[in-house]
Amino acid sequence: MDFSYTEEQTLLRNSVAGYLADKYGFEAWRKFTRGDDGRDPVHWKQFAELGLLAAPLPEVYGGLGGSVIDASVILEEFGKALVVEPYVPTVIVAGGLIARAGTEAQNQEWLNRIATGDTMISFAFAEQGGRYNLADLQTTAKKQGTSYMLNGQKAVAIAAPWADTLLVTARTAGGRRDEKGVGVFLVDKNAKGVAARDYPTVDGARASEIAFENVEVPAERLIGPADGGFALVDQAVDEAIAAHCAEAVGCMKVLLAATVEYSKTRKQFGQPIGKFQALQHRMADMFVHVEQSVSIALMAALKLGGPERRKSVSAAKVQIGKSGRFVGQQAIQIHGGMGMTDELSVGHYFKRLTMIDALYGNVDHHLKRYAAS
Amino acid sequence: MDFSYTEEQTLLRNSVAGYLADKYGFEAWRKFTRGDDGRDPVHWKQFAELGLLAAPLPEVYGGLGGSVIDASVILEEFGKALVVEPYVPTVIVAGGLIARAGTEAQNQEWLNRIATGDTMISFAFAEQGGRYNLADLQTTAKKQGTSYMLNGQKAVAIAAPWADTLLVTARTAGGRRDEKGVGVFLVDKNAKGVAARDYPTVDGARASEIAFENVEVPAERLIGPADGGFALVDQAVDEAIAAHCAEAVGCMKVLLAATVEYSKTRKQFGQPIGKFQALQHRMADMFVHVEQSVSIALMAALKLGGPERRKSVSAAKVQIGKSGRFVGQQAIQIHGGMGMTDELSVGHYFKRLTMIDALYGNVDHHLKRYAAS
Amino acid sequence: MDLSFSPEEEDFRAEVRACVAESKPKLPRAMGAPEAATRTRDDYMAWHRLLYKKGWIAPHWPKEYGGTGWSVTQRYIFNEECARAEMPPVVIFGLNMLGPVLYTFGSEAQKKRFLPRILSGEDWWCQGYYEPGSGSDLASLRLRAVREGDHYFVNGQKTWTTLAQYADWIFCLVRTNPDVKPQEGISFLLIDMKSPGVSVKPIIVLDGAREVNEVFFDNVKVPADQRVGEENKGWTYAKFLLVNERTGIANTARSKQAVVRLKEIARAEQDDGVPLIETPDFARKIAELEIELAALEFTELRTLAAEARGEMAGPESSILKIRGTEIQQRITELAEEAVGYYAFPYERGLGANDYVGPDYALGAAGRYFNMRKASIYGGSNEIQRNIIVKAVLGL
Amino acid sequence: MDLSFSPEEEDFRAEVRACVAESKPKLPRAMGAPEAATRTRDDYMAWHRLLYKKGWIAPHWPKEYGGTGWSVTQRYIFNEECARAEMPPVVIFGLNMLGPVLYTFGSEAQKKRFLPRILSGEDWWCQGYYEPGSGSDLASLRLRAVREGDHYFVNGQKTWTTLAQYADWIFCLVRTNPDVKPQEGISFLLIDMKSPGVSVKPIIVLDGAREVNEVFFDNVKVPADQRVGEENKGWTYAKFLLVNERTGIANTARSKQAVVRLKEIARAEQDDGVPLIETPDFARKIAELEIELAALEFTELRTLAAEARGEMAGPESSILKIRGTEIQQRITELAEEAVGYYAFPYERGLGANDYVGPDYALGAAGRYFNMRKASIYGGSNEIQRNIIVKAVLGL
Repeated sequence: MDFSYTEEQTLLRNSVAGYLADKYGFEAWRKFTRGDDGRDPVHWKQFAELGLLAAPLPEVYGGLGGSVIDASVILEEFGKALVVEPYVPTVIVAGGLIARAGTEAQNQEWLNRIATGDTMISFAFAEQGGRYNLADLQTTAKKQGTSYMLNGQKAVAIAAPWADTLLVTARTAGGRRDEKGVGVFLVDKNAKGVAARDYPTVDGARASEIAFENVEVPAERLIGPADGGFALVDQAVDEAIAAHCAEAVGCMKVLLAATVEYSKTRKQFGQPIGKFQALQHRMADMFVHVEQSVSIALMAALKLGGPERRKSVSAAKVQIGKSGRFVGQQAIQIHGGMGMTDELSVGHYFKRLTMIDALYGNVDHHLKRYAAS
Repeated sequence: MDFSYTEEQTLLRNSVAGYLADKYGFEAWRKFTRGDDGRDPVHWKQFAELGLLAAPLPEVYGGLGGSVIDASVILEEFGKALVVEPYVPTVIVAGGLIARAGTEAQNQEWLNRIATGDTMISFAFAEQGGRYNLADLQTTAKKQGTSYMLNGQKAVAIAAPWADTLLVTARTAGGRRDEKGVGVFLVDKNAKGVAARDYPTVDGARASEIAFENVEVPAERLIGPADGGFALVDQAVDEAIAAHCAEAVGCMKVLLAATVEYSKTRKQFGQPIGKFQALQHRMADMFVHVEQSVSIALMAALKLGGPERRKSVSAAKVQIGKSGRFVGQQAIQIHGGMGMTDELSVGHYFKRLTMIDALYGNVDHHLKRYAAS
Repeated sequence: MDLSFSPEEEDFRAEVRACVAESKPKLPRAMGAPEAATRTRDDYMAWHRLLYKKGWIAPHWPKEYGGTGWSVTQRYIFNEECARAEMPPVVIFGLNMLGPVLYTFGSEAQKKRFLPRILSGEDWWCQGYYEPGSGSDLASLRLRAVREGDHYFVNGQKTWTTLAQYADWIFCLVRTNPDVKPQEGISFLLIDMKSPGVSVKPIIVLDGAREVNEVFFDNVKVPADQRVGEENKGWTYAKFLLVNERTGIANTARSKQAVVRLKEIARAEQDDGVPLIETPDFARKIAELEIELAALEFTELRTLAAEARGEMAGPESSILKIRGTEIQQRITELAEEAVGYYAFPYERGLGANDYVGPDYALGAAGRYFNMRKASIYGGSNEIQRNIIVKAVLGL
Repeated sequence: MDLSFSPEEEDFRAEVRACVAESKPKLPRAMGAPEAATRTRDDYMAWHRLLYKKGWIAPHWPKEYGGTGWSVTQRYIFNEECARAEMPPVVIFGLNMLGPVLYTFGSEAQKKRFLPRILSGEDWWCQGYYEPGSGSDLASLRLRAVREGDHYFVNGQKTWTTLAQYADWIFCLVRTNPDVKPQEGISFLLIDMKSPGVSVKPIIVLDGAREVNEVFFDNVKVPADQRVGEENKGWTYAKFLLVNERTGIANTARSKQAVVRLKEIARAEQDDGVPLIETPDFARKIAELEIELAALEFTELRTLAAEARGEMAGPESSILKIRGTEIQQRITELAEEAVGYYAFPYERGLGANDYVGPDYALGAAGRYFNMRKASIYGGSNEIQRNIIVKAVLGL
């Protein structure tokens, strides 16, 4: 057993943190998330240059062959800076899925493109009415010759307005909620029949509702077996959850530090509010939540490759969902009116934590999955 | 709408409280609950003399025709004094059930005996494996001529060691959990074939495991229809729950007052612990719990006769179960080591509240029943 | 004790229900909760004007000042019916906050001048209590008012001023004596928002709404006869107003209706093909919420009954604030949770009346974010606990 | 980072498991949790003696004093295996509390005299820290020790002394100087319980157990060479002991096994014919508990890893106390809940080894009541929060 970060991981953390502190400050974030595009394209390129997009990908395809812990290190820092770029959909979900199930040609093409920042991929898996069941699909992909014909709608495809490519789950066979009969496709965002309705999200990113009407997808854009995509998606989503747990830890650490700091300067009744024991103990409880979240995020990452993957990922999602709500709500409460304003970063971390809870299944969903696995 | 106690109710409260303060103090309680008998027989007689046993019973049969609020008033005071006598099983459950469903002869005989304190009745309804389902009965009652033959076991019949009579639920027809086929019988505790194993309970009372082996019960001891007893029991238990909710309110009020008082005198770090804001706010939360419990106990009592009986009784049992745990646990925590001792009353109220939660269905049971009604 | 309504009270309920049903179509547009964040001044005032015409605008004012003279039970029924029909809330700053202060402590001239215009809705009032340095510690306020002849000259700032953008007038706590104990140097001034030197700057809150504002005073000249009561005695009137505010704050009637809405969402939303409301976890959460709310409703009724017996609202009413706001927050939190991925869209980015996903999801996340304020404003829930600690528990 | 165990570590686990399996039948009787409340001195010592013979009695002591020299991972494995087999806990007062103080601060003579007898179990130690007036505020202690020549004369009282009825010796914090700041006048004395003037009075706790005691000192004569370290510097040694105590207190291995037991109850108990463990509400509660416990286990592992890197246990370890005890309390609470009506019987009223109802229900309520102590003793959870507030958050 070993719980130490390698020297490389410490360097990686410092490099990401340094870049973000320098170029991705809150005021800059406020500005570009409100701009027309909702982001500053320079960052994605810089992430590529810093090797972040390549970090967890296999070396033979342009990656750096890093571990899941490397991804956690990156994501925790991304959480601290409220990074809106689709690192998880592109690198963790699509990258991981392609590396695991792609053909040699697919790996060559796509992993290199991901590693160099040459593509941005949105993961279009959710559907209205499907809630958190990854197999609850009404979008269909019908084999026609050497292509698949895609029809249906996808909900809340995060980062789709920025993406050139969509990673789409669709039903190739079976009934609405069957796990068998799920296929995974890389779809050109500009393909004929793809219609997107773009909008901002409450946590500062962008997303789209996407309609597919007789979209022709070449068979070489199918990743993995035509009707055996569910297990692939299930695993990729677990890896995404572990990554978002690290991100949430980053958010929580910022909130705790900001709240403690604020409580030292904000005065009421002639003394800093950090001197009031009721608030002190609440901040101690925030600290306990943060530390427990750090621990369980670590557990989920370390067990990703083992037989307890589903159980430990669900455990982490539950703990982080609860802790994120507690830490977020208390951070606002202790900040008082200031915590309610759009101007301070506190509320934005709170909103991001709320959205992380909603992403890939909330506390209740993962409690059930935990109990069942 | 009217939320005032009548003058009679105020007099009743004063009379009960006065008697208990005088004769039923904690030191006396400690002594007689540890004695061989576990109680002091004088109190039951005095309850009769004070008219408490007659209070909610119909006037024509020796009762005082009081309302459910009268019963709440009595039980709240009983809760404050940790009264162990089986008022609820005898007066509320058996008295209420007989008054509602008994024949003229049964009413004449039993209600008069209850009102005068001439009988003490234990309600033997629970069975091992049946948990909180009142219809989950393996005890059987088979009609044989003019009698019923009773066979089976009853679990945790509270106050049975003191009782002369048992109110027993048994299956007269149907399958194990059928609501139809439940009969209710008054069984002589000394009847042939009744075997009791007596023991103390953690909250200072006494109870028995009871076995019935071919016990012959005359048909005139059947209350209500032979296979239609479930609705009777269901209603009587709801009335018992409303009464125990009032009792729990009494327990909680004592705990809050004792904790506040203790926190004013107990010093740590040079000041009374009641000056520490973390404890202050916890006591404020205890106060909120107590007041919410008062409110919902009142609601349950006032709605007992109406169409929302089951829903509001379950609501009260849930709220009181949760609040009882919170108030009890915090009372001990704030008392520190002293709260853990058998010598102080605090722990005994905590234990009584815990047992009230277990009685007639705990929080989870009543949450489900609430959602289903 | 008795829970039933008299035939007269049932008649009254029918009358209110009819009035509400008749009025609702006359309102400019649907005024349900989802649209709250984008209401205009006219949206707010439409229902106010109808109530005013009917003579029902001030249920809690004494009859002599234009109140209805209703019993506590009638007011309870009125609130219930308005909430059930999701009528817009009536703006409380003039009616519930300032009004009682004026008819209790104001001069005859002030009563004559201001009360009728509060009732009619001609004057929109806002509340000038909080300042950047004084939140829960209200008495530390610093907005300075210096008397010169028949006028005060006011300099400084207020903040968290709700809907100041629509206001004609502001009632302000100002510091008239900085050299005494904080509570002893405060006065209560009425200031015309159109006075030279008054400026308003929006504060955008978490859901993107402009609900609160900063209000700046740059040498604003205020006639001395716009001071309520005595100079330096403003703290008394301020506290009177705060206790009054607390009693209405449980909001149980509104919360009951919000739970109805929440259950509609939970019936529509599917989890593995099962309505969310039928899944054990969500069913349990709704049941727990309803039970807390039922207890709170009876706590409120007990308070009202005490009021009907002529007892003043005491510090116990802090419970209503604490549990009332916790319940409101919980309702919005569960709605946010219920809509799943449709918590993500930020509707303001889509333009007015436009949204994606199922219509019931509209605004669910925003309301959850926005409602975090409830445990902060009106005396934070920590302050309410302090009140219980001191005034009830005697610690 | 790596979660896997090396082959050597796996071998070690096998060795521990074999030892445990071999030892268990030699213990005087079943020592599972239900019987804990009625354990005799011999019950406790039987396992101690076997471990002593094996050389495993002091995993955390340095080798030179008789410790095992195990790595942090080995200690983790050892704890896991003992907990899984429900071996009785080893009494910690001598081994975990006094031992490290003695080998860190004691004189050579003290080390020679006392350490071997702690290891062998010949001396049973108890802890003389708390007094009626000083619970969480430990430094306010008043047990007076006055030096006369080569002796101290000790007068006063200790309380909450766990298992003092079995003790041969007590280590005491005593006041040797009442005229300075409380922390500066404390000394650390070792007192023979057979000394004239020492008397022990039981305190019965909520579940009826005699677990703690009052210890009275009436002019007890104590040789000065039984003082550890310097006079009036006892607070330093006391704090060292407390921090040491805190790291073991998470008890995750024991709690994991207790959850296994809880699940057995929940599988046996039927709710409408369905095993309780399969009902959504109880399943959820167990899942939530297991998840909290998993997080705590990793928090503990992180702490151990820091220790292995040579870092001292810091104030963060207060988390282990807070969550560890909350989890222990929750386990007992759920067991109490699970057994339904069989929480009522008070087994002590039935005589030894006798009970009613299903055997898994035995002691469930008592353990819930008893475990309320866990958030009070060893520095209450409020004190642990104060430690975090000051030492970690810097407030």
